[in-house]
Amino acid sequence: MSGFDKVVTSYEAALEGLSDNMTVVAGGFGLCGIPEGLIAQIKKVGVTGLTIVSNNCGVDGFGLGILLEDRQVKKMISSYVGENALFEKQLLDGELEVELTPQGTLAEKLRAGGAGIPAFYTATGYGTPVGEGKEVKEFNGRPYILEESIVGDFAIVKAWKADRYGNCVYRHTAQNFNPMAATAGKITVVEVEEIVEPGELEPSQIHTPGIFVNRVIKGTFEKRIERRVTAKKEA
Amino acid sequence: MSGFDKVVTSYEAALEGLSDNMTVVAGGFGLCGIPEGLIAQIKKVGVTGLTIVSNNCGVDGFGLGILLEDRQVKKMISSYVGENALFEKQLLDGELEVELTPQGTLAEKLRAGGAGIPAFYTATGYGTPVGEGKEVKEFNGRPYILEESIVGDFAIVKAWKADRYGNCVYRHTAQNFNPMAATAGKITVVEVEEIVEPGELEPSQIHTPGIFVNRVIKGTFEKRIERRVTAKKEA
Amino acid sequence: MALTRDQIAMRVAQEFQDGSYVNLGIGIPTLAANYVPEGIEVMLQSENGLLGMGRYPDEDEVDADMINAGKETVTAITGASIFSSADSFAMIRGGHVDFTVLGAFEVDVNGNIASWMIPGKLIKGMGGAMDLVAGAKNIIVTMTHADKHGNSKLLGECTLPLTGVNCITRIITDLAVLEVADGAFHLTERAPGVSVDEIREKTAGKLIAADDVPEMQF
Amino acid sequence: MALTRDQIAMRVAQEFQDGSYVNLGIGIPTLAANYVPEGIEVMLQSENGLLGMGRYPDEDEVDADMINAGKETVTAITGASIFSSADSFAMIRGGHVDFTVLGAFEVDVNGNIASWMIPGKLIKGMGGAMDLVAGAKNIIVTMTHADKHGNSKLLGECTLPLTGVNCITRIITDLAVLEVADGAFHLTERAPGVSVDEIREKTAGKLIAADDVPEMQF
Repeated sequence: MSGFDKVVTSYEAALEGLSDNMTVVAGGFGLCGIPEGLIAQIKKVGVTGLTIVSNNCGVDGFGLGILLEDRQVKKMISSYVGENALFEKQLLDGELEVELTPQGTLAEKLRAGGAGIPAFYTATGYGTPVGEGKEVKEFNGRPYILEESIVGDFAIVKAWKADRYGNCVYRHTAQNFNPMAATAGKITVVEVEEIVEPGELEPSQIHTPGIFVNRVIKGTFEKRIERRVTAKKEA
Repeated sequence: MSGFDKVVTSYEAALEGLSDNMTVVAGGFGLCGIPEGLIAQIKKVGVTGLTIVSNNCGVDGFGLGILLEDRQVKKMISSYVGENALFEKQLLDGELEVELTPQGTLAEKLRAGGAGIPAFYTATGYGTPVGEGKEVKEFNGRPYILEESIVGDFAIVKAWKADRYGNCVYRHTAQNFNPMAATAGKITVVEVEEIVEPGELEPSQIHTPGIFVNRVIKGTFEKRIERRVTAKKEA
Repeated sequence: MALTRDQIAMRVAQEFQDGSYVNLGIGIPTLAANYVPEGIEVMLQSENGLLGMGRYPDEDEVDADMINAGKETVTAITGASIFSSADSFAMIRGGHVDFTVLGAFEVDVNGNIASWMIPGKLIKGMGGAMDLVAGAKNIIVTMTHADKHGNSKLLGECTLPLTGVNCITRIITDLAVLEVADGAFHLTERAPGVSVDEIREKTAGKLIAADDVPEMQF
Repeated sequence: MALTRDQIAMRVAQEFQDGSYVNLGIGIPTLAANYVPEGIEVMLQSENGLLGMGRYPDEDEVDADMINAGKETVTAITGASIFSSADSFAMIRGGHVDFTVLGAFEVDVNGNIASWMIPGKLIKGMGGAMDLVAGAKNIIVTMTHADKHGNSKLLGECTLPLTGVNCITRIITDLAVLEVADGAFHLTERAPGVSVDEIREKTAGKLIAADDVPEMQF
């Protein structure tokens, strides 16, 4: 089924069409399950004015953090931005805008964006700075705030395995935000550890059906660990 | 982990606490993936005044259809009620109330109910009888209607395999509404074909994590087929 | 001459582009799967939770746990995926399905469609139809141009309870292919041997037609 | 005498009931996993998508794809499940997690909590904390009763940006266990050797205490 072959063989092809001032949704939690090669390619092509939607912004020198080095990022939509000195500096210097969003609300905004739900109510953030300026409505006597969904021009996703139809599975907790990100891009690009033949993935065990995916590229991953803690150190 | 052993060995125990006028969310699509033994038990205990939330209401004499025989159902919330003569009769006689709900909206209402989202906007049903009396709001110039979520007093679910912690997997298209139903019950009861040991199900391949499940019972299933169509008949 | 059901399905299948995800309603739409043109590949989505629906099963392949949205036993192609109803309608509502093809009782010049209920006569429910017309990128309505009493199904305004508003852009009937835009039906193709006059006569809503509307090509 | 961090964690762990699903924040809350009482089983939920979090890995078990919400390498217990962030917060927001234990900068008599931001000094983001306080069935705040300058963290009204409103019902500090209800802190237990007067002195918000508040039992 040639019409459904999503595999591309160069990072140029993987991110073709990405341009300045676009919104990019990125999967990953900290440095776990991030599309390393796609991030590197964004740095390489040098697009600027990006809005990045990602739970975190990597660390200094790795992950999405490298996009800060050349000031490619105009705005971050994230739940947690700690552990990144350059980030903090650009934020304090007013060079970087940040929309802090609760982690569950962020995950749901992406799921909703992919699912054609333009907005939903949540109790999360009511009465806090997150709720300021947002519509409030009571259900069963409890107040909730209205949160709008997010769709990116591009979504960049890291999966474990994919077939050429774009069906993906994720490995362990490297799943995190990746399945929602995959649904929430006008163009969704998945970087994978392994490309398998259609049929190798059990149909009812596929995390992301290929319909959400536009391009698949095989990457190589450093998989840097942010906090290596072992039983020995603990004991 | 005895505190997490959800397995019960009798249908009485599986549905303990079910009483008149409760709301019961049921998984299944037509006769596919329905908790046959739990439905039979509801008929046996004879509770009445039930509100049943299910995409369909079975057929005459099988599936949820058997609960109509003794008029146990006050109201159905469903997307499709065809193929059931007794249903049609009770509806026309005014004995049964029906809230017809688009299939995707129904699935989302249950997912939202389980996920603590009290309401969401959807374009589905805008300008139709489904949208009447519902709040309308525009996003990006398109009108959407506000739909509220559903949580049942009980959810009855059919899974393929579960372990005693309540982790479930579904088989083929018998998945359908079951994963959402499993999240949307104050008490969720899962009837399964097979009970396996914890660890037998691959953690990242579990469809319904045990946290959503209160009771697990091993059932036996007739698995009646509603429309048996084979390649021969077609050719 | 008016098209047969299979001919309507053949014409529908010409709409599909290579690599399209397609959801087919019950009836004529389902037949379209049999006529996908050479060199074009489509993947069928069944809204009960199957992407990559295959043929009907052989006798020994029949499995009660493997059905389509019409509740028929079915198979999955190699490379299919199976998921929950919530995920299925995330695809549909989220605009990820390229084509949805469905039948209708009535369509009107504003792109409204009525397909799920005839008050006092028929209440089977809307199933997934309301989500499909709200969410799919391209919607194709297939139906006979007129009902068996000769009443037009292409109206100035739908009379039956609606399935969706302002959502239908293309209609393929036994007589014609029409686009819906700017409050009118625009005739783009006629069935072989069917005159513009006959189509005009059987179209109750405003019809715009050039003098030289081409015939469908099969 | 004021409790150590581990003693606070021990007291927290006494709250857990058998069969509880528990989400533990970073710091003292995480320590509570080490002190779950005999005969009580809890299952740990980590909001990055892991139910059934286990111990830290041995050197040869370290896997970059297996981390907890604190981004530490971790293992999963037998019978664990792993899922997306959306599904994880469906559990949390939907009220399926029985206990969440988290730290705070301030708590007030109306059950408000501030834990994520100190304007001009610290903006790391709220992570999952706002969802956790909005969704968990039982929330336990653990913190020192006063900051290192001796200023009370139990206030009449929080001064820092809030994490959640009217959501905190139980606080376990190095000095006391308190319930929050009806616009006051209700002292239910004191740390061994700590007087009601000392607790009263270090509690800025309204404190209600009987004369015979019992000591914590370990």
